[in-house]
Amino acid sequence: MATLADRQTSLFLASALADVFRGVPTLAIGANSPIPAAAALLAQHREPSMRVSILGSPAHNPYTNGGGELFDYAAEGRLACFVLGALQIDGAGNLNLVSVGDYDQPTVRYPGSFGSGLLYYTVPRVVVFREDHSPRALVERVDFVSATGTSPPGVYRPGGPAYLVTGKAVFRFDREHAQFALQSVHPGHTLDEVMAATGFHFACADGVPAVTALPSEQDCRWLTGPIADALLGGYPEFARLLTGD
Amino acid sequence: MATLADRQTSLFLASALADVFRGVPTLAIGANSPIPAAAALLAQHREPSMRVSILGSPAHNPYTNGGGELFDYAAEGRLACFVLGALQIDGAGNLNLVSVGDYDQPTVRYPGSFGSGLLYYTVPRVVVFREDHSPRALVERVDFVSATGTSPPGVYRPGGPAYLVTGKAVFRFDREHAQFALQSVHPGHTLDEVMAATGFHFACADGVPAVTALPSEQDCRWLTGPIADALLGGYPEFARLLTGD
Amino acid sequence: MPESVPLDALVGRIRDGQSLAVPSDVGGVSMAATRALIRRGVRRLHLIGVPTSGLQADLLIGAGCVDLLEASAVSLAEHGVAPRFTDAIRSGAIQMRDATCPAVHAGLVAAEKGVPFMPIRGLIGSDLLRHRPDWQVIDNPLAAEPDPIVLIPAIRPDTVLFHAPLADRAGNVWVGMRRELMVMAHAARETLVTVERIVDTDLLADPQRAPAVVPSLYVSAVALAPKGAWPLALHGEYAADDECLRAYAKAARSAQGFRDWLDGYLG
Amino acid sequence: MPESVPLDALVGRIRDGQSLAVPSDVGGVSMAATRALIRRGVRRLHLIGVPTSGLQADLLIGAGCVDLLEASAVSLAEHGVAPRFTDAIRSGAIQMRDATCPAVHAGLVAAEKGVPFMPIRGLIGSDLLRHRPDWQVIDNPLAAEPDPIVLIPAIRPDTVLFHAPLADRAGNVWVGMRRELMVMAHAARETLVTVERIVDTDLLADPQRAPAVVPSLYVSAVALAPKGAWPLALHGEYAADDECLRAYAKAARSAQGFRDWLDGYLG
Repeated sequence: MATLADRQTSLFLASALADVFRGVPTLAIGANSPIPAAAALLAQHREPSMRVSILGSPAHNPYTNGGGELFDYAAEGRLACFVLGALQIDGAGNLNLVSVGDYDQPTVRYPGSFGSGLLYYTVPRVVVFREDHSPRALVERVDFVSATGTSPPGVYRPGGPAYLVTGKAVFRFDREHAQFALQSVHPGHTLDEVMAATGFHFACADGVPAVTALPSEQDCRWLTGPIADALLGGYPEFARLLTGD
Repeated sequence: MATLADRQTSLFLASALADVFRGVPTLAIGANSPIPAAAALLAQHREPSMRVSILGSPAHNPYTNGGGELFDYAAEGRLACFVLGALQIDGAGNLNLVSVGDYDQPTVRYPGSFGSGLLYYTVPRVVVFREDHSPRALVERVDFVSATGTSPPGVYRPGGPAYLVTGKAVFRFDREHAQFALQSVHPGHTLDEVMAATGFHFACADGVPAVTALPSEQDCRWLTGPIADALLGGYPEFARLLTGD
Repeated sequence: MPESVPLDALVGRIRDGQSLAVPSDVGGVSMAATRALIRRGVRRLHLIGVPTSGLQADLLIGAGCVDLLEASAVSLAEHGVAPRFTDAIRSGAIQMRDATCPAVHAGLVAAEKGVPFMPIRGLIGSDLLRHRPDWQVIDNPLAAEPDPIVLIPAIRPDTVLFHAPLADRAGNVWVGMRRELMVMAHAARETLVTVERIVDTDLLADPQRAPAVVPSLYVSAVALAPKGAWPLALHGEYAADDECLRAYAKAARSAQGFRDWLDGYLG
Repeated sequence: MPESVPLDALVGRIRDGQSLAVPSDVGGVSMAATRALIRRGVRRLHLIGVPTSGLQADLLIGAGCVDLLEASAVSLAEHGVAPRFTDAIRSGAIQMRDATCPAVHAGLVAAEKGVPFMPIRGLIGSDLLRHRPDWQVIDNPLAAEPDPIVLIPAIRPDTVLFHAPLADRAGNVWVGMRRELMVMAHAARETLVTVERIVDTDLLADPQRAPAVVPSLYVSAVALAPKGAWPLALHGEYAADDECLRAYAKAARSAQGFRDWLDGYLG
């Protein structure tokens, strides 16, 4: 059952994601991703020139060439930003969407890599989103590499991770050093807590870390009004959570 | 101005082409080819299960994936028969649709190779059609090879020339020996005349050559009736020639 | 020209051991034919999810019809993991070829175009690539500098099976926005389609509909199957039956629960 | 979001020396924009016929706008050879890259898919291949036996220009059966479109039309140009003006005849 806390968390995470979408001309959200979808529409409310597409939502799907078009669009360099989830993320930015343990006899099996094998390589600003911020999710080294965080010189690699947004913090990804750097800790959480919950080493500036911004009142009006309405088709339960119905 | 002779010639050549289309499950005709288009529809009247497509005739164009689909269809091995014209044809079955003389400073320039660079290699039964049977058209060696008659072992080559139909004769192409063999001489023409008008060496059985069959009365009824009607959209002048209007 | 045939005759064309390509759960899945296939007891399928699968794969796997699965993902979307798929992977009951969505599309496009492979960006350095010996890295022959790139071999399925809103009597099938179904039909040796409705008009003669029609040239057989995607959605026709899917996701957590649910579903 | 702009503003986006891809004479040629381009005196174009061209190429060549032409063929179809093209080839006034239709399509598909090349069957042993150093033969890396195959590099035109029946206010363009126009738009850096009509409804919201719509994502500018393909045909809208084409074919046999005809056509 949805609670007030769930609602606040959803509004907050949508705003945190929208913050890292800032300034991109084109943005796409995969299927089955309610919070990123809300965040994308919020980013578009903030910047009306942003072209947003949400897979699985006919009203926000501008593609007419079948299921392969998004990947063509990304491979051509036309897609500036995409959100990817993962079973495991490691400190080098590698993503695992497949399994834990031995690949042939896994202890945990996830659905699979979806489009990550191309999108993570070609979309300049990939935002990795995993609400569960725990050593189980954020690991030293992923058990299976669906897509690598960086590539050696000479490999065509215009894309890759730019941000990691979790339930506790926001990280930037430093491609040169192939590691995450803490950008902000969410309100109500501490740096110590983030360190304890993160299974990989990350860079961190000295002193008290920045606090992730809360959604503005305008953001909340958008999210609980027109954005919730827009999501009613694809995500009815989530839309009702946002409006508080 | 069209004459009775033009009409008889068109009916005859359509029938001669339809004869060499016999038995193919699928057949396509390129744009701007009135006699082959009539022949294709005649072949379909004779064998109603034949799938015929005529480029440029919406009513006989079953493709829905744009201008590239015919070539995909052929490359997949789905197209059994196609008709190609050429500026020059040589005794090894090479086609020239480009130019006479030096490529960079030609004395004659033709439109270009169209789809021959793929279709001649992938369509099992290509019928080369050139009404002008002269040493200018049927040459020892083409000046420019738009597509080769045969390929060396190891080259993917399911297709190639099967017949050459001219205003004087029908040749079969012998792939093993990479040469044409005379199949029949059209009524009113002689072997000597064909030999004199052919710039390349061809195989020829001993004795009097076979005579190309005339269209049947049924063929003529089809060609001057429903087929002429069907061609009215794409080839209005030619359709009127067939009906004798 | 394809015939309109009864559903059992349609699935009768799919033989044990064949490769069978199917769309994702939102892309027009023929659940009607899936039921008929399971009833018939098809075996040893090489199932290809284009580019993913869900309920359909889970049912076929749970019913023991699948030897080899090739897909970018298998899940029940908002209803969670696909339990029979997950169980079969962990027990080793099926062989898995993990892919990534654009690689599945690339393989089908290669088949559609009659070429042996398509290049694709990405994948370099991944375990996806390491586990796919059929995917090969070459140095881009057209680049001045070293430029490794992956080649995906053509995927030419023995059979493609999907569900669409409508067909005409000649076997032309309107797929609307699901253009990947057209690529699949172009790529396959046989294309089998179930439809909501069969119309008496010529779909290719309708200038509005024709651009989204799979021509009968590529269609081997059509069967009428109203509500044929149920409990999945058919875009523009009906939504998914979420209650049914939720019940499935819960029941199929155990092998026995799956069998009971399947018995009810097969009717 | 693309703007609807006046015709001169639309062609103003095409700069001297750019590559410009255009459809074949039956595929939706923007003759309105071609006239505006010639009036403006565009120079040094690298013109790409997809996969062929005709009147449009002949006019641009005759008017001195083209340096380099890439096409599978240039002709006036039933009206014979393209006289200014033929003359320019023989005099060496333009550089020619002879192609074959599927190679042009393959190059555009490679660009559409963001890959550096596409393989294609055929061509081996031809002079077409010999005169195209940009096309490269490799040994198919996925074959067990030697299997030479040609790679066609991606064709990514600076600009694609075509004429279509209709667009909406957001810049979505309906192309109907001319699917190659969609591939061209996907492949190009800029896509410029003239249309017969601009409608107030959302073409993407129309389930019948939407599958044949080039989304505004790919469209840089749209200009209204009724009868914009004249004297060529626009499929589903109007037939070719055969009398005008016949007159052109005759007049353009000489340079002076061409200039006189062009003066009249530019108006």
